[in-house]
Amino acid sequence: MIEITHEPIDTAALLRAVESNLAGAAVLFLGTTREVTGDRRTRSLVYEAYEAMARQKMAELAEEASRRWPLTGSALVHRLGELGLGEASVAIAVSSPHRCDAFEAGQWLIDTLKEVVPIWKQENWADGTCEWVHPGQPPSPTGGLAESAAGSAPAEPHAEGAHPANPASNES
Amino acid sequence: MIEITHEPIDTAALLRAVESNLAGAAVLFLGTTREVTGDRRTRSLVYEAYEAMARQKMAELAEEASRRWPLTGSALVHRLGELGLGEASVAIAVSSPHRCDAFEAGQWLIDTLKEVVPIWKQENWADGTCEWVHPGQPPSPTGGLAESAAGSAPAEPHAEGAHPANPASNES
Amino acid sequence: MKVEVKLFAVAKQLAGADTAVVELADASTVADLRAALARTYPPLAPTLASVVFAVNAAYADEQTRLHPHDEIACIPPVSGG
Amino acid sequence: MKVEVKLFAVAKQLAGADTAVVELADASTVADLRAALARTYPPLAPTLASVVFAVNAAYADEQTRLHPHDEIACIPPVSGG
Repeated sequence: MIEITHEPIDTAALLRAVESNLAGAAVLFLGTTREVTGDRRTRSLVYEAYEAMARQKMAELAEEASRRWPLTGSALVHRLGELGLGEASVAIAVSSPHRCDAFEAGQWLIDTLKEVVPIWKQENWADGTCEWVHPGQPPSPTGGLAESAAGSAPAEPHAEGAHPANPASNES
Repeated sequence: MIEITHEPIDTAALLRAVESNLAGAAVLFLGTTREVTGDRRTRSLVYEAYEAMARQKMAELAEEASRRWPLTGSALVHRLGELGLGEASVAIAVSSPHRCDAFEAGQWLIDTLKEVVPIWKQENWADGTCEWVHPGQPPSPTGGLAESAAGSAPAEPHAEGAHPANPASNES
Repeated sequence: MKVEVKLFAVAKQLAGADTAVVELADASTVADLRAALARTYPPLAPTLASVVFAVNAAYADEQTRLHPHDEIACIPPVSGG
Repeated sequence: MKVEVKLFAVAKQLAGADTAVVELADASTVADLRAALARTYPPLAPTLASVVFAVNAAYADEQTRLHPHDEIACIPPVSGG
Protein backbone atom coordinates (compact mmCIF):
# COMPACT_ATOMS: atom_id res chain seq x y z
CA MET A 1 0.00 0.00 0.00
CA ILE A 2 1.62 3.20 -1.26
CA GLU A 3 -0.61 6.23 -1.27
CA ILE A 4 -0.63 9.99 -1.53
CA THR A 5 -3.92 11.44 -0.40
CA HIS A 6 -5.64 14.73 0.38
CA GLU A 7 -7.94 13.03 2.92
CA PRO A 8 -7.27 12.22 6.60
CA ILE A 9 -5.11 9.10 6.83
CA ASP A 10 -7.00 5.88 7.61
CA THR A 11 -4.60 4.24 10.07
CA ALA A 12 -6.75 1.10 10.36
CA ALA A 13 -6.32 0.55 6.62
CA LEU A 14 -2.52 0.63 7.01
CA LEU A 15 -2.64 -1.92 9.81
CA ARG A 16 -4.92 -4.17 7.74
CA ALA A 17 -2.53 -3.83 4.80
CA VAL A 18 0.40 -5.27 6.79
CA GLU A 19 -1.55 -8.09 8.52
CA SER A 20 -0.04 -11.50 7.94
CA ASN A 21 -0.18 -14.91 9.62
CA LEU A 22 3.61 -14.87 9.39
CA ALA A 23 3.87 -11.63 11.40
CA GLY A 24 4.53 -11.56 15.13
CA ALA A 25 4.82 -7.77 15.26
CA ALA A 26 3.52 -4.65 13.57
CA VAL A 27 4.78 -1.10 14.04
CA LEU A 28 2.81 1.95 12.94
CA PHE A 29 4.46 5.38 12.84
CA LEU A 30 2.48 8.61 12.59
CA GLY A 31 4.00 12.02 11.98
CA THR A 32 1.65 14.62 13.44
CA THR A 33 1.33 18.40 13.39
CA ARG A 34 2.90 19.75 16.55
CA GLU A 35 1.73 23.08 17.92
CA VAL A 36 4.91 24.20 19.67
CA THR A 37 8.40 24.51 18.15
CA GLY A 38 10.80 26.35 20.43
CA ASP A 39 8.87 29.48 21.39
CA ARG A 40 6.77 29.59 18.24
CA ARG A 41 3.27 28.24 17.69
CA THR A 42 2.00 26.57 14.55
CA ARG A 43 -1.53 27.13 13.27
CA SER A 44 -1.41 24.60 10.43
CA LEU A 45 0.89 22.90 7.95
CA VAL A 46 0.44 22.74 4.19
CA TYR A 47 2.06 19.86 2.30
CA GLU A 48 2.84 19.86 -1.41
CA ALA A 49 4.41 17.07 -3.48
CA TYR A 50 5.83 16.22 -6.85
CA GLU A 51 3.23 13.50 -6.74
CA ALA A 52 4.30 11.01 -9.42
CA MET A 53 7.89 11.01 -8.23
CA ALA A 54 6.92 10.94 -4.57
CA ARG A 55 4.77 7.86 -5.10
CA GLN A 56 7.59 6.18 -7.01
CA LYS A 57 10.17 7.00 -4.32
CA MET A 58 7.85 5.71 -1.60
CA ALA A 59 7.46 2.43 -3.51
CA GLU A 60 11.25 2.20 -3.88
CA LEU A 61 11.67 2.72 -0.13
CA ALA A 62 9.18 -0.07 0.62
CA GLU A 63 11.09 -2.41 -1.71
CA GLU A 64 14.44 -1.47 -0.21
CA ALA A 65 13.11 -2.01 3.33
CA SER A 66 11.91 -5.49 2.32
CA ARG A 67 15.41 -6.26 1.03
CA ARG A 68 17.04 -5.08 4.27
CA TRP A 69 14.64 -6.65 6.76
CA PRO A 70 12.47 -9.79 6.69
CA LEU A 71 9.18 -7.93 6.45
CA THR A 72 5.77 -9.50 6.01
CA GLY A 73 4.16 -6.24 4.96
CA SER A 74 4.73 -2.51 4.51
CA ALA A 75 2.47 0.47 3.88
CA LEU A 76 3.34 4.15 3.34
CA VAL A 77 0.81 6.97 3.10
CA HIS A 78 1.51 10.71 2.91
CA ARG A 79 -1.17 13.33 3.11
CA LEU A 80 -1.10 16.62 1.18
CA GLY A 81 -2.94 19.90 1.64
CA GLU A 82 -3.63 21.80 4.85
CA LEU A 83 -3.42 19.92 8.17
CA GLY A 84 -4.63 21.17 11.54
CA LEU A 85 -2.89 20.56 14.85
CA GLY A 86 -2.61 16.92 15.83
CA GLU A 87 -3.43 15.59 12.37
CA ALA A 88 -1.17 12.98 10.80
CA SER A 89 0.77 13.99 7.69
CA VAL A 90 2.49 10.65 7.21
CA ALA A 91 1.81 7.08 8.30
CA ILE A 92 4.12 4.10 7.90
CA ALA A 93 3.23 0.54 8.93
CA VAL A 94 5.46 -2.53 8.75
CA SER A 95 5.07 -6.07 10.01
CA SER A 96 7.64 -8.80 10.54
CA PRO A 97 8.01 -12.15 12.29
CA HIS A 98 10.02 -10.53 15.12
CA ARG A 99 9.65 -7.07 16.56
CA CYS A 100 13.22 -5.79 16.25
CA ASP A 101 12.93 -5.83 12.47
CA ALA A 102 9.62 -3.98 12.48
CA PHE A 103 11.01 -1.23 14.73
CA GLU A 104 14.22 -0.87 12.70
CA ALA A 105 12.46 -0.90 9.33
CA GLY A 106 9.82 1.58 10.50
CA GLN A 107 12.44 4.00 11.75
CA TRP A 108 14.54 3.64 8.60
CA LEU A 109 11.49 4.23 6.40
CA ILE A 110 10.48 7.50 8.07
CA ASP A 111 14.10 8.72 8.28
CA THR A 112 14.68 7.97 4.60
CA LEU A 113 11.30 9.27 3.46
CA LYS A 114 12.24 12.60 5.02
CA GLU A 115 15.49 12.64 3.06
CA VAL A 116 14.48 11.58 -0.43
CA VAL A 117 10.74 11.84 -1.11
CA PRO A 118 9.88 15.10 -2.94
CA ILE A 119 7.34 16.52 -0.53
CA TRP A 120 7.51 19.93 1.13
CA LYS A 121 5.79 21.50 4.09
CA GLN A 122 4.86 25.09 4.68
CA GLU A 123 4.55 26.32 8.26
CA ASN A 124 1.60 28.58 8.89
CA TRP A 125 2.66 30.19 12.15
CA ALA A 126 0.09 31.42 14.65
CA ASP A 127 1.49 34.96 14.24
CA GLY A 128 0.17 35.01 10.67
CA THR A 129 3.47 34.49 8.84
CA CYS A 130 4.13 31.44 6.74
CA GLU A 131 7.20 29.89 5.19
CA TRP A 132 8.33 26.86 3.25
CA VAL A 133 10.50 24.54 5.29
CA HIS A 134 13.76 23.58 3.58
CA PRO A 135 16.25 21.71 5.76
CA GLY A 136 19.79 22.98 5.35
CA GLN A 137 18.62 26.52 4.73
CA PRO A 138 18.57 28.97 7.62
CA PRO A 139 15.06 29.34 9.00
CA SER A 140 13.54 32.73 8.60
CA PRO A 141 12.38 34.45 11.77
CA THR A 142 9.96 36.61 9.83
CA GLY A 143 8.50 34.37 7.17
CA GLY A 144 9.91 32.83 4.04
CA LEU A 145 9.61 34.89 0.94
CA ALA A 146 11.43 38.14 1.67
CA GLU A 147 14.23 36.42 3.57
CA SER A 148 14.87 33.79 0.95
CA ALA A 149 14.82 36.29 -1.87
CA ALA A 150 17.33 38.41 0.02
CA GLY A 151 19.90 35.78 -0.82
CA SER A 152 22.97 34.47 0.95
CA ALA A 153 21.48 30.98 1.10
CA PRO A 154 24.31 28.56 1.80
CA ALA A 155 25.25 26.11 -0.92
CA GLU A 156 24.39 23.21 1.32
CA PRO A 157 22.95 20.13 -0.33
CA HIS A 158 19.86 18.38 0.95
CA ALA A 159 19.97 17.84 4.66
CA GLU A 160 20.88 14.29 5.61
CA GLY A 161 17.80 13.78 7.71
CA ALA A 162 19.60 14.19 11.00
CA HIS A 163 17.37 14.42 14.05
CA PRO A 164 17.52 18.10 14.95
CA ALA A 165 17.87 18.78 18.66
CA ASN A 166 16.20 22.15 18.26
CA PRO A 167 14.42 22.13 14.95
CA ALA A 168 13.29 25.46 13.64
CA SER A 169 10.14 23.97 12.16
CA ASN A 170 7.53 21.27 12.65
CA GLU A 171 9.86 18.31 12.46
CA SER A 172 9.12 15.03 14.20
CA MET B 1 -4.68 4.26 29.23
CA ILE B 2 -3.74 0.98 30.91
CA GLU B 3 -6.02 -1.91 30.14
CA ILE B 4 -6.34 -5.68 30.36
CA THR B 5 -9.17 -6.95 28.22
CA HIS B 6 -10.75 -10.13 26.90
CA GLU B 7 -12.00 -8.32 23.77
CA PRO B 8 -10.15 -7.58 20.51
CA ILE B 9 -7.86 -4.59 21.02
CA ASP B 10 -9.20 -1.27 19.71
CA THR B 11 -6.04 0.21 18.15
CA ALA B 12 -7.81 3.45 17.21
CA ALA B 13 -8.57 4.00 20.91
CA LEU B 14 -4.86 3.70 21.76
CA LEU B 15 -3.93 6.24 19.09
CA ARG B 16 -6.61 8.64 20.34
CA ALA B 17 -5.31 8.18 23.89
CA VAL B 18 -1.83 9.45 22.94
CA GLU B 19 -2.95 12.35 20.71
CA SER B 20 -1.51 15.68 21.77
CA ASN B 21 -0.90 19.07 20.19
CA LEU B 22 2.61 18.80 21.60
CA ALA B 23 3.31 15.54 19.75
CA GLY B 24 5.13 15.38 16.44
CA ALA B 25 5.22 11.59 16.37
CA ALA B 26 3.25 8.57 17.53
CA VAL B 27 4.39 4.95 17.45
CA LEU B 28 2.00 2.02 17.84
CA PHE B 29 3.35 -1.47 18.43
CA LEU B 30 1.20 -4.59 18.01
CA GLY B 31 2.24 -8.09 19.02
CA THR B 32 0.33 -10.55 16.87
CA THR B 33 -0.23 -14.31 16.77
CA ARG B 34 2.20 -15.79 14.27
CA GLU B 35 1.33 -19.05 12.55
CA VAL B 36 4.83 -20.38 11.89
CA THR B 37 7.65 -20.87 14.46
CA GLY B 38 10.53 -22.90 13.07
CA ASP B 39 8.83 -25.89 11.47
CA ARG B 40 5.81 -25.86 13.79
CA ARG B 41 2.41 -24.30 13.21
CA THR B 42 0.31 -22.51 15.80
CA ARG B 43 -3.48 -22.85 15.88
CA SER B 44 -4.11 -20.32 18.62
CA LEU B 45 -2.63 -18.73 21.74
CA VAL B 46 -4.26 -18.51 25.14
CA TYR B 47 -3.15 -15.72 27.49
CA GLU B 48 -3.61 -15.74 31.25
CA ALA B 49 -2.62 -13.02 33.75
CA TYR B 50 -2.30 -12.22 37.41
CA GLU B 51 -4.56 -9.36 36.50
CA ALA B 52 -4.27 -6.93 39.41
CA MET B 53 -0.48 -7.13 39.44
CA ALA B 54 -0.24 -7.05 35.63
CA ARG B 55 -2.25 -3.83 35.50
CA GLN B 56 -0.10 -2.31 38.24
CA LYS B 57 3.14 -3.30 36.50
CA MET B 58 1.90 -1.89 33.19
CA ALA B 59 1.10 1.41 34.92
CA GLU B 60 4.58 1.43 36.47
CA LEU B 61 6.14 0.86 33.04
CA ALA B 62 4.20 3.78 31.58
CA GLU B 63 5.39 6.03 34.42
CA GLU B 64 8.98 4.87 34.06
CA ALA B 65 8.89 5.48 30.28
CA SER B 66 7.63 9.02 30.90
CA ARG B 67 10.57 9.61 33.23
CA ARG B 68 13.09 8.28 30.69
CA TRP B 69 11.71 9.98 27.56
CA PRO B 70 9.83 13.26 26.98
CA LEU B 71 6.52 11.59 26.12
CA THR B 72 3.26 13.37 25.46
CA GLY B 73 1.20 10.20 25.91
CA SER B 74 1.37 6.45 26.47
CA ALA B 75 -1.14 3.60 26.32
CA LEU B 76 -0.70 -0.11 27.08
CA VAL B 77 -3.34 -2.78 26.46
CA HIS B 78 -2.95 -6.54 26.84
CA ARG B 79 -5.57 -9.02 25.76
CA LEU B 80 -6.32 -12.29 27.58
CA GLY B 81 -8.10 -15.47 26.53
CA GLU B 82 -7.83 -17.34 23.23
CA LEU B 83 -6.47 -15.52 20.18
CA GLY B 84 -6.60 -16.72 16.58
CA LEU B 85 -3.86 -16.24 14.01
CA GLY B 86 -3.06 -12.63 13.20
CA GLU B 87 -4.88 -11.23 16.24
CA ALA B 88 -3.09 -8.72 18.49
CA SER B 89 -2.31 -9.83 22.04
CA VAL B 90 -0.65 -6.59 23.07
CA ALA B 91 -0.72 -2.99 21.87
CA ILE B 92 1.51 -0.14 23.00
CA ALA B 93 1.21 3.45 21.79
CA VAL B 94 3.42 6.37 22.68
CA SER B 95 3.67 9.93 21.41
CA SER B 96 6.43 12.51 21.76
CA PRO B 97 7.54 15.81 20.25
CA HIS B 98 10.26 14.03 18.21
CA ARG B 99 10.15 10.59 16.68
CA CYS B 100 13.36 9.10 18.11
CA ASP B 101 11.88 9.22 21.60
CA ALA B 102 8.63 7.54 20.51
CA PHE B 103 10.51 4.71 18.80
CA GLU B 104 12.87 4.19 21.74
CA ALA B 105 10.14 4.34 24.38
CA GLY B 106 7.87 2.01 22.39
CA GLN B 107 10.61 -0.57 22.02
CA TRP B 108 11.62 -0.31 25.69
CA LEU B 109 7.99 -0.70 26.79
CA ILE B 110 7.37 -3.92 24.86
CA ASP B 111 10.80 -5.34 25.80
CA THR B 112 10.21 -4.60 29.48
CA LEU B 113 6.57 -5.70 29.47
CA LYS B 114 7.75 -9.09 28.24
CA GLU B 115 10.21 -9.30 31.14
CA VAL B 116 8.21 -8.14 34.13
CA VAL B 117 4.44 -8.19 33.59
CA PRO B 118 2.85 -11.37 35.02
CA ILE B 119 1.13 -12.67 31.89
CA TRP B 120 1.61 -16.10 30.33
CA LYS B 121 0.85 -17.59 26.97
CA GLN B 122 -0.06 -21.13 26.08
CA GLU B 123 0.73 -22.37 22.58
CA ASN B 124 -1.99 -24.44 21.00
CA TRP B 125 -0.04 -26.14 18.23
CA ALA B 126 -1.74 -27.24 15.03
CA ASP B 127 -0.76 -30.86 15.83
CA GLY B 128 -3.15 -30.82 18.80
CA THR B 129 -0.59 -30.45 21.59
CA CYS B 130 -0.47 -27.44 23.83
CA GLU B 131 2.05 -26.06 26.28
CA TRP B 132 2.66 -23.09 28.52
CA VAL B 133 5.51 -20.90 27.31
CA HIS B 134 8.09 -20.14 29.98
CA PRO B 135 11.26 -18.44 28.71
CA GLY B 136 14.40 -19.91 30.22
CA GLN B 137 12.89 -23.38 30.42
CA PRO B 138 13.64 -25.84 27.65
CA PRO B 139 10.75 -26.02 25.19
CA SER B 140 8.98 -29.32 24.99
CA PRO B 141 8.86 -30.94 21.57
CA THR B 142 5.80 -32.96 22.55
CA GLY B 143 3.64 -30.67 24.63
CA GLY B 144 4.03 -29.18 28.03
CA LEU B 145 2.64 -31.16 30.88
CA ALA B 146 4.37 -34.54 30.75
CA GLU B 147 7.72 -33.04 29.85
CA SER B 148 7.65 -30.39 32.54
CA ALA B 149 6.55 -32.86 35.20
CA ALA B 150 9.42 -35.14 34.20
CA GLY B 151 11.71 -32.62 35.83
CA SER B 152 15.29 -31.52 35.20
CA ALA B 153 14.18 -27.94 34.59
CA PRO B 154 17.24 -25.70 34.92
CA ALA B 155 17.36 -23.31 37.83
CA GLU B 156 17.45 -20.36 35.45
CA PRO B 157 15.74 -17.19 36.60
CA HIS B 158 13.33 -15.27 34.42
CA ALA B 159 14.65 -14.76 30.94
CA GLU B 160 16.03 -11.29 30.39
CA GLY B 161 13.81 -10.61 27.44
CA ALA B 162 16.54 -11.10 24.89
CA HIS B 163 15.39 -11.23 21.30
CA PRO B 164 15.61 -14.94 20.47
CA ALA B 165 17.06 -15.66 17.06
CA ASN B 166 15.19 -18.95 16.88
CA PRO B 167 12.45 -18.79 19.46
CA ALA B 168 10.76 -22.06 20.29
CA SER B 169 7.40 -20.39 20.70
CA ASN B 170 5.25 -17.55 19.42
CA GLU B 171 7.56 -14.73 20.39
CA SER B 172 7.62 -11.42 18.54
CA MET C 1 0.08 -19.63 59.95
CA LYS C 2 -1.77 -20.84 56.88
CA VAL C 3 -1.05 -19.00 53.61
CA GLU C 4 -2.73 -19.23 50.23
CA VAL C 5 -0.62 -18.98 47.10
CA LYS C 6 -2.10 -18.03 43.71
CA LEU C 7 -0.91 -20.33 40.94
CA PHE C 8 -0.65 -19.50 37.23
CA ALA C 9 0.23 -21.16 33.93
CA VAL C 10 2.36 -24.29 34.27
CA ALA C 11 2.27 -24.11 38.09
CA LYS C 12 -1.53 -24.14 38.07
CA GLN C 13 -1.47 -26.96 35.53
CA LEU C 14 0.97 -29.08 37.57
CA ALA C 15 -0.86 -28.52 40.86
CA GLY C 16 -4.26 -29.04 39.27
CA ALA C 17 -5.56 -26.02 41.19
CA ASP C 18 -5.37 -22.24 41.00
CA THR C 19 -4.48 -21.90 44.68
CA ALA C 20 -2.05 -23.77 46.91
CA VAL C 21 -2.46 -23.74 50.70
CA VAL C 22 0.53 -24.35 52.97
CA GLU C 23 1.14 -24.20 56.71
CA LEU C 24 4.12 -22.05 57.69
CA ALA C 25 5.70 -21.03 60.97
CA ASP C 26 5.12 -17.40 61.94
CA ALA C 27 7.67 -15.00 60.45
CA SER C 28 8.47 -17.40 57.64
CA THR C 29 10.17 -16.09 54.49
CA VAL C 30 9.66 -16.67 50.78
CA ALA C 31 12.48 -19.25 50.99
CA ASP C 32 10.49 -21.15 53.62
CA LEU C 33 7.39 -20.96 51.42
CA ARG C 34 9.30 -22.37 48.46
CA ALA C 35 10.43 -25.36 50.54
CA ALA C 36 6.96 -25.90 52.00
CA LEU C 37 5.33 -25.85 48.56
CA ALA C 38 7.75 -28.50 47.29
CA ARG C 39 6.88 -30.77 50.26
CA THR C 40 3.13 -30.17 50.15
CA TYR C 41 2.72 -30.23 46.35
CA PRO C 42 5.25 -32.72 44.95
CA PRO C 43 4.10 -32.17 41.32
CA LEU C 44 5.17 -28.51 41.69
CA ALA C 45 8.68 -29.38 42.80
CA PRO C 46 10.37 -29.48 39.37
CA THR C 47 9.10 -26.03 38.43
CA LEU C 48 9.75 -24.27 41.75
CA ALA C 49 13.42 -23.69 40.93
CA SER C 50 12.44 -21.33 38.15
CA VAL C 51 9.58 -19.39 39.74
CA VAL C 52 9.64 -16.18 41.73
CA PHE C 53 7.01 -15.00 44.20
CA ALA C 54 5.01 -11.83 44.48
CA VAL C 55 3.81 -10.53 47.82
CA ASN C 56 0.98 -8.02 47.69
CA ALA C 57 1.44 -7.67 43.94
CA ALA C 58 5.16 -6.78 44.13
CA TYR C 59 8.06 -9.08 43.31
CA ALA C 60 9.63 -10.43 46.51
CA ASP C 61 13.04 -11.94 47.21
CA GLU C 62 13.91 -15.01 49.27
CA GLN C 63 14.30 -13.02 52.49
CA THR C 64 10.92 -11.30 52.29
CA ARG C 65 8.88 -12.15 55.41
CA LEU C 66 5.30 -13.31 54.99
CA HIS C 67 2.33 -12.22 57.06
CA PRO C 68 -1.03 -13.93 57.49
CA HIS C 69 -3.04 -11.60 55.24
CA ASP C 70 -0.49 -11.10 52.48
CA GLU C 71 -1.60 -11.76 48.90
CA ILE C 72 0.97 -14.25 47.68
CA ALA C 73 1.44 -15.42 44.09
CA CYS C 74 3.76 -17.92 42.44
CA ILE C 75 5.11 -16.38 39.22
CA PRO C 76 6.61 -18.74 36.62
CA PRO C 77 8.80 -17.10 33.95
CA VAL C 78 6.46 -14.66 32.21
CA SER C 79 5.61 -14.89 28.51
CA GLY C 80 3.16 -12.08 27.81
CA GLY C 81 3.33 -9.78 24.84
CA MET D 1 15.70 23.18 -27.37
CA LYS D 2 13.03 24.53 -25.05
CA VAL D 3 12.56 22.71 -21.74
CA GLU D 4 9.91 23.06 -19.07
CA VAL D 5 10.91 22.73 -15.44
CA LYS D 6 8.37 21.92 -12.72
CA LEU D 7 8.76 24.19 -9.68
CA PHE D 8 7.76 23.38 -6.10
CA ALA D 9 7.63 25.00 -2.69
CA VAL D 10 9.94 28.02 -2.30
CA ALA D 11 11.07 27.80 -5.95
CA LYS D 12 7.45 28.05 -7.14
CA GLN D 13 6.89 30.89 -4.69
CA LEU D 14 9.98 32.83 -5.83
CA ALA D 15 9.25 32.35 -9.54
CA GLY D 16 5.56 33.07 -9.11
CA ALA D 17 4.78 30.12 -11.38
CA ASP D 18 4.68 26.33 -11.15
CA THR D 19 6.66 25.91 -14.36
CA ALA D 20 9.78 27.60 -15.70
CA VAL D 21 10.62 27.54 -19.41
CA VAL D 22 14.19 27.97 -20.61
CA GLU D 23 15.95 27.72 -23.95
CA LEU D 24 18.97 25.38 -23.96
CA ALA D 25 21.47 24.23 -26.57
CA ASP D 26 21.00 20.63 -27.71
CA ALA D 27 22.80 18.10 -25.49
CA SER D 28 22.77 20.47 -22.54
CA THR D 29 23.29 19.11 -19.04
CA VAL D 30 21.67 19.77 -15.70
CA ALA D 31 24.55 22.18 -14.96
CA ASP D 32 23.62 24.16 -18.09
CA LEU D 33 19.98 24.17 -16.98
CA ARG D 34 20.93 25.52 -13.57
CA ALA D 35 22.85 28.40 -15.15
CA ALA D 36 20.07 29.14 -17.65
CA LEU D 37 17.43 29.21 -14.90
CA ALA D 38 19.48 31.76 -12.91
CA ARG D 39 19.74 34.01 -15.98
CA THR D 40 16.11 33.64 -17.06
CA TYR D 41 14.52 33.78 -13.59
CA PRO D 42 16.63 36.12 -11.42
CA PRO D 43 14.33 35.67 -8.37
CA LEU D 44 15.23 31.97 -8.41
CA ALA D 45 18.98 32.63 -8.34
CA PRO D 46 19.47 32.65 -4.54
CA THR D 47 17.76 29.30 -4.09
CA LEU D 48 19.34 27.48 -7.02
CA ALA D 49 22.51 26.69 -5.08
CA SER D 50 20.56 24.41 -2.79
CA VAL D 51 18.25 22.63 -5.22
CA VAL D 52 18.75 19.41 -7.13
CA PHE D 53 16.98 18.35 -10.30
CA ALA D 54 14.98 15.28 -11.21
CA VAL D 55 14.81 14.04 -14.78
CA ASN D 56 11.95 11.69 -15.59
CA ALA D 57 11.18 11.35 -11.87
CA ALA D 58 14.70 10.25 -10.88
CA TYR D 59 17.32 12.40 -9.16
CA ALA D 60 19.91 13.60 -11.68
CA ASP D 61 23.45 14.90 -11.26
CA GLU D 62 25.12 17.88 -12.89
CA GLN D 63 26.39 15.82 -15.86
CA THR D 64 23.01 14.31 -16.75
CA ARG D 65 22.13 15.23 -20.34
CA LEU D 66 18.69 16.63 -21.08
CA HIS D 67 16.47 15.68 -24.00
CA PRO D 68 13.52 17.59 -25.47
CA HIS D 69 10.78 15.41 -24.02
CA ASP D 70 12.28 14.79 -20.55
CA GLU D 71 10.12 15.56 -17.53
CA ILE D 72 12.32 17.91 -15.52
CA ALA D 73 11.70 19.10 -11.96
CA CYS D 74 13.51 21.49 -9.65
CA ILE D 75 13.67 19.90 -6.16
CA PRO D 76 14.39 22.19 -3.19
CA PRO D 77 15.51 20.46 0.01
CA VAL D 78 12.60 18.20 0.90
CA SER D 79 10.63 18.52 4.14
CA GLY D 80 7.94 15.86 3.99
CA GLY D 81 7.00 13.57 6.86
